[in-house]
Amino acid sequence: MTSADSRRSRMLWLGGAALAVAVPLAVAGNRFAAFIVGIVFVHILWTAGMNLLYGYTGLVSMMTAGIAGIGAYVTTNLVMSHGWSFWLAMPVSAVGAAAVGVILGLPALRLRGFYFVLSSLVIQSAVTLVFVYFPQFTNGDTGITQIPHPRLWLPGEGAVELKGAAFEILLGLLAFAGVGIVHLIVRSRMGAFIMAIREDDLLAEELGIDVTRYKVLVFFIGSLLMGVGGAFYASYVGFISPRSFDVLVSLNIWLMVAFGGRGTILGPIIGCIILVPIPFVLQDLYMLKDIFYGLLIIVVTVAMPAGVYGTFLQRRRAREQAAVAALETSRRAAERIAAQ
Amino acid sequence: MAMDPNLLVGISMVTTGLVLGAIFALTAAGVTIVYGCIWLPNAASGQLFLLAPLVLWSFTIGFGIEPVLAALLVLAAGLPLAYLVERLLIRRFYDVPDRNISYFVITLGITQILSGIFSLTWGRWSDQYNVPPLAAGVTFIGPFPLPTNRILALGCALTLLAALFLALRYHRFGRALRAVFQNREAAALRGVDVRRVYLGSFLLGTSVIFAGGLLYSMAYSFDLSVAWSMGIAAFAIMIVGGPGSVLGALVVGMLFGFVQAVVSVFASPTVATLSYLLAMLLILLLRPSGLFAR
Amino acid sequence: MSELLLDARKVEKRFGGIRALRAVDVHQSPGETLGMIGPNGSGKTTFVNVVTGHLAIDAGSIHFAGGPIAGRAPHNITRAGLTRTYQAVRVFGRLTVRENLRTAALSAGDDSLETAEHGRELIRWLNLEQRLGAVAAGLTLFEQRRLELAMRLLLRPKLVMLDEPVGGLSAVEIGRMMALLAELKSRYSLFVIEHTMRVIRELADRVVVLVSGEKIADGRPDDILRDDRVIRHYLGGQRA
Amino acid sequence: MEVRHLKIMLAGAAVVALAAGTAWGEAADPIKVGFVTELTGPWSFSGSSCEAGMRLAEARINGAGGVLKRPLKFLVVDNQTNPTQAVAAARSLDTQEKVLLLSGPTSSDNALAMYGYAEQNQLPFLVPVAAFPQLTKPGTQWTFRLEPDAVGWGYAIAKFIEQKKPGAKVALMYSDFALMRAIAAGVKYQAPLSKLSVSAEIIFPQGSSDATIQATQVRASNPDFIVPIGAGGFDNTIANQLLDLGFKPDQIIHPFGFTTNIIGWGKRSVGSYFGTFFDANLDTVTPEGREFIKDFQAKFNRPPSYIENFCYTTAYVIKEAIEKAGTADRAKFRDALRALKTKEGTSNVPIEFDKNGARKEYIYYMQLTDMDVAKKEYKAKKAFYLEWAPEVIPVYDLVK
Repeated sequence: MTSADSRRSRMLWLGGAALAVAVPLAVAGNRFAAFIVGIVFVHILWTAGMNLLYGYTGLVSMMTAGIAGIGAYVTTNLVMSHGWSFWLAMPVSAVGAAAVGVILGLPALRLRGFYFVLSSLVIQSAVTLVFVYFPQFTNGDTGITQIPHPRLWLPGEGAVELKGAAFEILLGLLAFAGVGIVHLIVRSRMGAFIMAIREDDLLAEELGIDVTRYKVLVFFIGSLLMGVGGAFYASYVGFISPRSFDVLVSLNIWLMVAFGGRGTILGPIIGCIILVPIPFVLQDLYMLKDIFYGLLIIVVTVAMPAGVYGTFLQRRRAREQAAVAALETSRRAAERIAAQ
Repeated sequence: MAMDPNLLVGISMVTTGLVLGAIFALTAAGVTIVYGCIWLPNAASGQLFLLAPLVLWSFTIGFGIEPVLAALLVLAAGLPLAYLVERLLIRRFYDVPDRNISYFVITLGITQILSGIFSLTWGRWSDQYNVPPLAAGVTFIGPFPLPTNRILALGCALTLLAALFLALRYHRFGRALRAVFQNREAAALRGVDVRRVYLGSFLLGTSVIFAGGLLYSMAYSFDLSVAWSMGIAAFAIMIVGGPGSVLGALVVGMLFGFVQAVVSVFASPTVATLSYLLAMLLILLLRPSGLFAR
Repeated sequence: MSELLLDARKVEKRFGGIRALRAVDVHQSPGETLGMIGPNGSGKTTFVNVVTGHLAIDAGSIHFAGGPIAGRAPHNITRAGLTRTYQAVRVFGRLTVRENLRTAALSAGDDSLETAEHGRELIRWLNLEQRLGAVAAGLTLFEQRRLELAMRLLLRPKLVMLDEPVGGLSAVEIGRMMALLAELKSRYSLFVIEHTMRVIRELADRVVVLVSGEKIADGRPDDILRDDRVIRHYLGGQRA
Repeated sequence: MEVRHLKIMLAGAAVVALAAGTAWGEAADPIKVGFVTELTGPWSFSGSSCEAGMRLAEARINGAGGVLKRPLKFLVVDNQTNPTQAVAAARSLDTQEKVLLLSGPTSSDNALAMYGYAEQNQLPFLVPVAAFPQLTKPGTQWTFRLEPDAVGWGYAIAKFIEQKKPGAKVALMYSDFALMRAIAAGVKYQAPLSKLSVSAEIIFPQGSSDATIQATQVRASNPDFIVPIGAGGFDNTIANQLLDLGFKPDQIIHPFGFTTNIIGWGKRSVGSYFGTFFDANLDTVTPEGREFIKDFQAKFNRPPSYIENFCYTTAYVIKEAIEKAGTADRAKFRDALRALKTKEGTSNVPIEFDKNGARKEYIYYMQLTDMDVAKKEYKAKKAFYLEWAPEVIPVYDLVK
């Protein structure tokens, strides 16, 4: 990484952090816009995890929403039924979700391609059923309502409820941290290895990479991000039901990554920024959301496998290579002339 | 009411298992034919399964068409629809190596579109899906009264299953289909027009799923939630029976039907659903090629 | 015989009813270049797959650099210093040449391709520096074979098993590849599967002949190529 | 490369802000009521019926000059029978449209989801048709409900059976929804007190479509009365499969019946009983009620039932409360609702709320006497009427 590079990326990160704070403040006056921003932030966190799994390691997991749901339900139960502090319950349940994610991810170690996708879909369906049919923890289809906001202890005021722009800023910083973690992983040794696994796990193994270990690691980190996102989603929205974490949600998270550009840092963020607000903004056309998302899934798969940002990058790389080639030929021409 | 309750429950269990099993088997056969041949895992099977009876309901209740005629119309209408899908979405992936993932995701997209359309349109009448019976009244099996319409549905389902099985064994197209099942290249070398077989199998599979849906609506009341549960069940049956194995689909489908019935007597229908998923997961992990691997 | 690099004894591999490897004994000393020949389906690649842990061994023992490796995971065997190439060249097609090489370098424990021990000279020697930015799938077969080789060498292996290293190359390219391998021979122990007798004759210090899973001969190339059984079973008419 | 990305992110942020901006309209002249109901999804039959009833009242009210000389405007939003979507809709109506109050849901699940939002954000919430008790649990501040709670219905069913046949055996069959669980809880609590015994209880998971086995099991338990509650079309299946098994229509007591599902049971169900809170066949219907029935019949060629009536009445309750409050202020409106004492314009049943927003409760049990499926018409006669105080039995402890 050259110094110019590092300066640029430092700028990007500062800018990102600034946005995480600035955007909530900018829309703070309009609670509805602020809420959309908050939800976008939660999705950015979720897609960061999905991107690590699907974008960088090539694991098309369809159970991400289920994992997030586990984080949400466990936190909510610990807080509401056992009087835990959110700040204790959230990490505990996130680690729990991550552990479950690893266990539910084990099929990925045996199953390749479609069979893993299917198994993850089956697991998602089973998790949803569990949410519906164990009302003592989830209150069944009715869902859990009046989930309290976390409380912060401030010098002077004591414990104050976290709400308004402060909450959105916190979510923004979380999303920022989540993306940052994924970025650091991708830049690291592990990043190179998981991308190798994505491209050809047999060859990766032949090159001495412990495929099993890294897949497990990826499931743990990815699920951790999901779990944290779920926990904050629950207390931010104040209501959860099995529908909040069903297979369609998993599918939408996948779509946001694929649509934005899998395996790129910015792609999923763009995906969230474009796709998440749609159902809220088009409140009256809400019922069209499923149809729209469905069409988008097909379009992306058929016409735009690299996603918006991925395609953009490809185009640019093509341009650059063309430029290099042109330079090369002109140089050769010059040499030929010189030779004569 | 001086009749042995256990006997009653027993008979009801068997009949329920039969009807449900036959419909499961039929639908799963439709799914597995397409997967075995084109390598297309149809996640939208449940929605297609539901589409047929919804249209049938509109035809009969809405336009007052004769049920039998309406059912045939639905089946007929399904073909061009399937052809269109094959033409627009399926065909372009025929030579892609990992196409079953792309197919899976695409059909998930179709699922989302269809469920969106359903809740928008038919959703409004979701308490009124009663397709007029072909045959009213009940027939007594020993002491046990069974709606004649349901017996009729069972008959149709078994006939269709038999026909399907024989067609795949002996008919020219069926043999071509099985040849492609076994080995695409070899079949091509032996002069089988692979792409025509692909198209054919997709049309056949879709129609079979439609038929399953129609028979289901003859036998039971239904609502929009049937789609997901049936889609999952069809996959479970396909995986457990062995992807591409019609025999597997038939046997396991029947099995699941009875499991459903037995479990709902001794435990609850909920447990039954979970048991499918568990069975599918175990098979995926222990023997991805399924019990009846070809 | 004391300090053997590779010592495989009575190696058995069955596929259903077929015995793909029948009690095969193969040993190789450090610095030695061993050739393995045999008709198609004689079990050459199967042997490599078993040795490198890609296939489970059914019976027999395999020691590498003094330690048992039979039954160990492929990545551990690679870490032990035993690496192999594939009959059908295998690289990360959608990644650039640099990314391919970097992956290998990092896996070897280096911090980057640049700091990798003799990484630069490897690239220069295999003359890939012009192509570092290119996507691997876009390379010519010869370039891909060189890339494949470079990735293995970055792992600083004790033994490189080459599965038909000149397969599909043009006469000219074969000549170049031979030159490279000849140079490699002086620095690494090689295990070469080949059909092209020229390669075996020029590279191998010793040759093992497999026929339908059975070792029928083991010795110096010239002797082997004169051995009647070998000629009968394998070389047939084509006497090189 | 990354610098360009800053711009992209900024652009994205702009999109969000802009989009939200466009969706953001400032409060207009009419008094706005957020009406979040089930227009699509499994519960849409009751949601769309409810909207139909409400629209008739809205038209009448605004035709007669509105409220405080301002039009009363119902902003109807579909919740897709999906609690998550119901909350999202409530939020946008609250923060975007600045509505005076929320109303509309006809499914307990959705109502409970909105209940949380309303109580947390101090937004008045008048539930027209949702019977889950917890909607008016002790400590409720902002939520009021027109429909009697479902545990109470169960209590009434037991009372009805006790009066029909002392010491009778009752069987319960119901789909696993909050509403159904509540009714069953009420029956099971009151049964022993009314000297009744529950001979069988069968719970169907949502989306069930066949009850052959379960109906047979119930038959085997040989009850005097069956209380079947299926969701949607499944209700018809249960009813018919019970009849197939040789139960007499008058052994079947449907806890509730509204036009579409009564017709769904079919002519063979004539003789069965059903509970309701308003029925076109009642002789207590007022002239206004008759007009409502006539208008509704003309518009939807079927008679309205209690769902439509509750939603029609909801509009008038809102009107009266606003007039009492004298202003469209949320807190004042809430207090006015609390103090309200009035009657249903259509049937003269009294309306008043207790401290938790629960209504003085009542129910009719009607017996089907005739049906014309083609014409979507049925005749029924009153078999039983009961009024009771919301907490005659510990409703809030029976279901959580």
